[in-house]
Amino acid sequence: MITSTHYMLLSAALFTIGVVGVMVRRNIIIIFMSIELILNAVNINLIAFSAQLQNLVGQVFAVFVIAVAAAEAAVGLGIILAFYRNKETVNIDEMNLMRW
Amino acid sequence: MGQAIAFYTMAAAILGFAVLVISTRDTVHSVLFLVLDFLFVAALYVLLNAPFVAVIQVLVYAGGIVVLYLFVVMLVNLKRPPEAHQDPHRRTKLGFGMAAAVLLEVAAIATYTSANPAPAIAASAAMPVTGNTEQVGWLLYTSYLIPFEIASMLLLVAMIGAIILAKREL
Amino acid sequence: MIDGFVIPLLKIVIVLNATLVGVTYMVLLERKVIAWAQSRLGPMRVGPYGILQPIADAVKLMIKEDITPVRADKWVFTAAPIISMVPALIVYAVIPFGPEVNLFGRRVSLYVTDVNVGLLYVVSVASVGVYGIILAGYSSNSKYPLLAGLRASAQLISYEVAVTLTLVSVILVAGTLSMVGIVRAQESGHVWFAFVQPMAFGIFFIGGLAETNRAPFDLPEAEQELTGGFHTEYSGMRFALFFLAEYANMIVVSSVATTLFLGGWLRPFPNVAALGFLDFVPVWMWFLVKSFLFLYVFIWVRATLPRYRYDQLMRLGWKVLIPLAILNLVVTAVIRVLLI
Amino acid sequence: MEAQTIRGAMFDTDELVINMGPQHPSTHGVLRVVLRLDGEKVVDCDVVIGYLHRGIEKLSENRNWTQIILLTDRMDYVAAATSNVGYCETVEKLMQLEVPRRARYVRTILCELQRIASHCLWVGTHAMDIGAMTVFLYAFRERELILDLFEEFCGARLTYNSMRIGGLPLDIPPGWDKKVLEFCTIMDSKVDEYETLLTHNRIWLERTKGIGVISGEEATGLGLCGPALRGSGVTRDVRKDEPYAAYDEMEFDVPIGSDGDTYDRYLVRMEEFRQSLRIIRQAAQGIPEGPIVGKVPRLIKPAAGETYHAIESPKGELGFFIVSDGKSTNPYRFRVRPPSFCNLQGLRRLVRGHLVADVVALIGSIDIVLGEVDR
Repeated sequence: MITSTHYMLLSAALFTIGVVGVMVRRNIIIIFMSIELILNAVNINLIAFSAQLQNLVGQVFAVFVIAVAAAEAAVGLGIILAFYRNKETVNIDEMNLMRW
Repeated sequence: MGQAIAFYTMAAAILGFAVLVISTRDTVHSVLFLVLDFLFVAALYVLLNAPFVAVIQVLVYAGGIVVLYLFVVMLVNLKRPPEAHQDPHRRTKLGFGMAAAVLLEVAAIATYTSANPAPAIAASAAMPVTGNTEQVGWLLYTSYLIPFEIASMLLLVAMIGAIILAKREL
Repeated sequence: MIDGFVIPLLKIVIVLNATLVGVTYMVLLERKVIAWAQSRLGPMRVGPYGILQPIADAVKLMIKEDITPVRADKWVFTAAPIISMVPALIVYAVIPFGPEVNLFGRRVSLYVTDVNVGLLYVVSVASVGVYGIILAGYSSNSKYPLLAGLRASAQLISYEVAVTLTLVSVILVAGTLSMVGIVRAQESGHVWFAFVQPMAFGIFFIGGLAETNRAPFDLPEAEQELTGGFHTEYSGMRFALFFLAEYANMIVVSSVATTLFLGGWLRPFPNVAALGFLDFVPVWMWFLVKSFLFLYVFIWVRATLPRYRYDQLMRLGWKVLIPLAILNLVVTAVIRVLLI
Repeated sequence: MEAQTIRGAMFDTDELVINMGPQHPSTHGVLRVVLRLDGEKVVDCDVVIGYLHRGIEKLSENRNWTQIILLTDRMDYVAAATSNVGYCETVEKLMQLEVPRRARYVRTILCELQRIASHCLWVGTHAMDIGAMTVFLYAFRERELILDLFEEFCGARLTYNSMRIGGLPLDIPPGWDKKVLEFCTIMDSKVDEYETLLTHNRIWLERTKGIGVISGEEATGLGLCGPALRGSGVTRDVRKDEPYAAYDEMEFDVPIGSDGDTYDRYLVRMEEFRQSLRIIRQAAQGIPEGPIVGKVPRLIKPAAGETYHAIESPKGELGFFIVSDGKSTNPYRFRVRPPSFCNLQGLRRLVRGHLVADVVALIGSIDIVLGEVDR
């Protein structure tokens, strides 16, 4: 029998993978993708609870999360591209200047 | 039974692809695994009676956001071969330490809930309100109108910001 | 057991096979129609009037050497044609070829499934199709495919916006996202939506041409500029998959247009009783005939018009079609609110 | 060509260098254009030629005067008879030979038929490059009729070897002039057909108007000739300015453009179709009786001297410069001024600042034949 606990465990595991990705990798694009994984973990949680509580608010919030993720990706990738054009690197450890 | 099989398959796929996303060396492959991961998450939403969110997941995430990622990766990979982006991992200990902490917490939840099992998620037939597009839309435009408008403002700002960042001269 | 498992499976098999056969014959149709437009005969050698040509083509493509460039990204290079083929095929799951009919003493619906987010499903699956083109362009490790891949993705994403906006205005009129529901709405409204939403119909048609990379918007594969575009480096069966995907997409676009704007399986003038004799034609025939008309126009356009330039195409999409689609949407919404 | 970095206001981007050709579907043979792109915009280009070089000029210095006619066939192979006429007239000028009037009339007809055939090929490929595929087959259908006429006249369909020094190799077959007139009637409506498909087509206008604009002075300075020059509004046509064959007896107009863009060059050539038909009608109706070869010595051996003579080939001014030492039976020096080569010089100037898609439109608009460029 699949309960909401299963979904929570799945969500937690996905979240963990995302966190590991953020901490371990140096490529900023991979870090961004890890953040997307984290957001997805949150969404799984929201939808699972929505299903369990018979309440659609969870789904509404999942839609908001997706909208925020879209905004984040647009601006974030714009910054990465701008940075890359000037510094020729995507290594996050080399991104240590506030301006150039 | 069928639901359990579906859940475990999808969960395995989601986690497996997620691991591949953060561990693959070639960034383009990473992006591809991310798409697959999102598609399986969408399938999971269908399982949870949320077809609207599932379709939005595919449309916005797989069809929109990840295409953006792919664009950026392609532009970045063009100048230098992918090998040039490989470098030693950083903060490995910290990362895995945090992961261990989260897993510990998860284990605590698991032991707690195994003692007090949560009610099973009802099958679709038992749900009075399914993940119905109309109902989600109704909620969005009534109770959550202000958050909805804020979200649209956020998207507008993001759009303008992205254009300013990417355009050569204004 | 039979209703729950065997019949859906049977339907899937039939739809997939019919699609693939339809796609191969679509190629023949295109060659024939263009040949007639150009005062030629087209394929005539294989079978009477060349009707076995698709089989010969398929055999040729299958036994051809499958080349992978040395510096190509092998996995992605192999996956790209599959990625572009699969979305084109799975869209057929929600396309209604007809209503429920009695077949061998059983109620059978002439569609694989009817989900209540049908139209959104079509849009979202179509949006995944762009990956095939981008990845093909990227993984070939060659400049022409790369340029074409970038062009193609920009083109598809831009025109998707316009097309989706027109779909929203149709949804407003129909009041449902289900494909079957949209046809039913046209039946109860006694009018095809092409007459209710003529502007949406026009924009959908132009956007459909652009989304399927057809002339005059065939820039991603413009032979004269980019030497074949994103599939320059492909050969054999992998090239054939791209080819099939393009034609399958054409059939998808015409099927969706038929469903949304031309009343799907309904006969012409469904409310005029005097034309009742037309009901002798089976419902799915009407669907096929309407889709065929669409496809014919697609081919006709290709034989007639020159190609747009990249910047002109983008200008048309962003500065003409999208504002028009938004205008159409707003007007539709206002009228709908006022009327109800 | 090296890629350079473009300095922008906020970001720098790298240029992309791509090779167009020598194996590219729309470089009309073996032209290679190295493009330096900023995004899709052409920053600069290098035209690389020589892939079809056969040394016709040097080869001619080791052939006797009659054998060279055969080599001129291989230069502009879509208008071989024009090259034949150009060469023969140059030698005639060198030898001061009188060509009978009948031969001159037939030469005029052949030259103009070749102009139509060449323009048919041009309108077909030009439209094909811009994506209108049907015009190509329509134009080739009519070109076929011209090839049939040539086949009847000299037995060949592509490399005619259709001239002799001092006149024609054979008289025209009986009834040939009637067939030419019939062809003119057919062609009249066909030119209108091409124009229906293209001239007022909005996509065609968008693709050709304002593309590759070049002023009259600049075009003259670059040495452009033929329709490419007349499109910029310069009235220069060898047929009018220095009449040869029977053009001095013909009545025709020289169409010129006003803006000097691709569309004007297109309009000029379309009008040339009509003017050519007009000339062919006059010539075919008025072919005089008489001999077809003038008084040509058995052994062709011009006296020592040099001469330059130009004719208006479909592509522009086709000139031959020949030096004879008066002793041997072959030219001492043989040099061709090929219109395609001179027009190709303008390509670099034309494509700068335009997009990749315009490059193919511009290559089509200057109408080159690589056989003539490389010789």
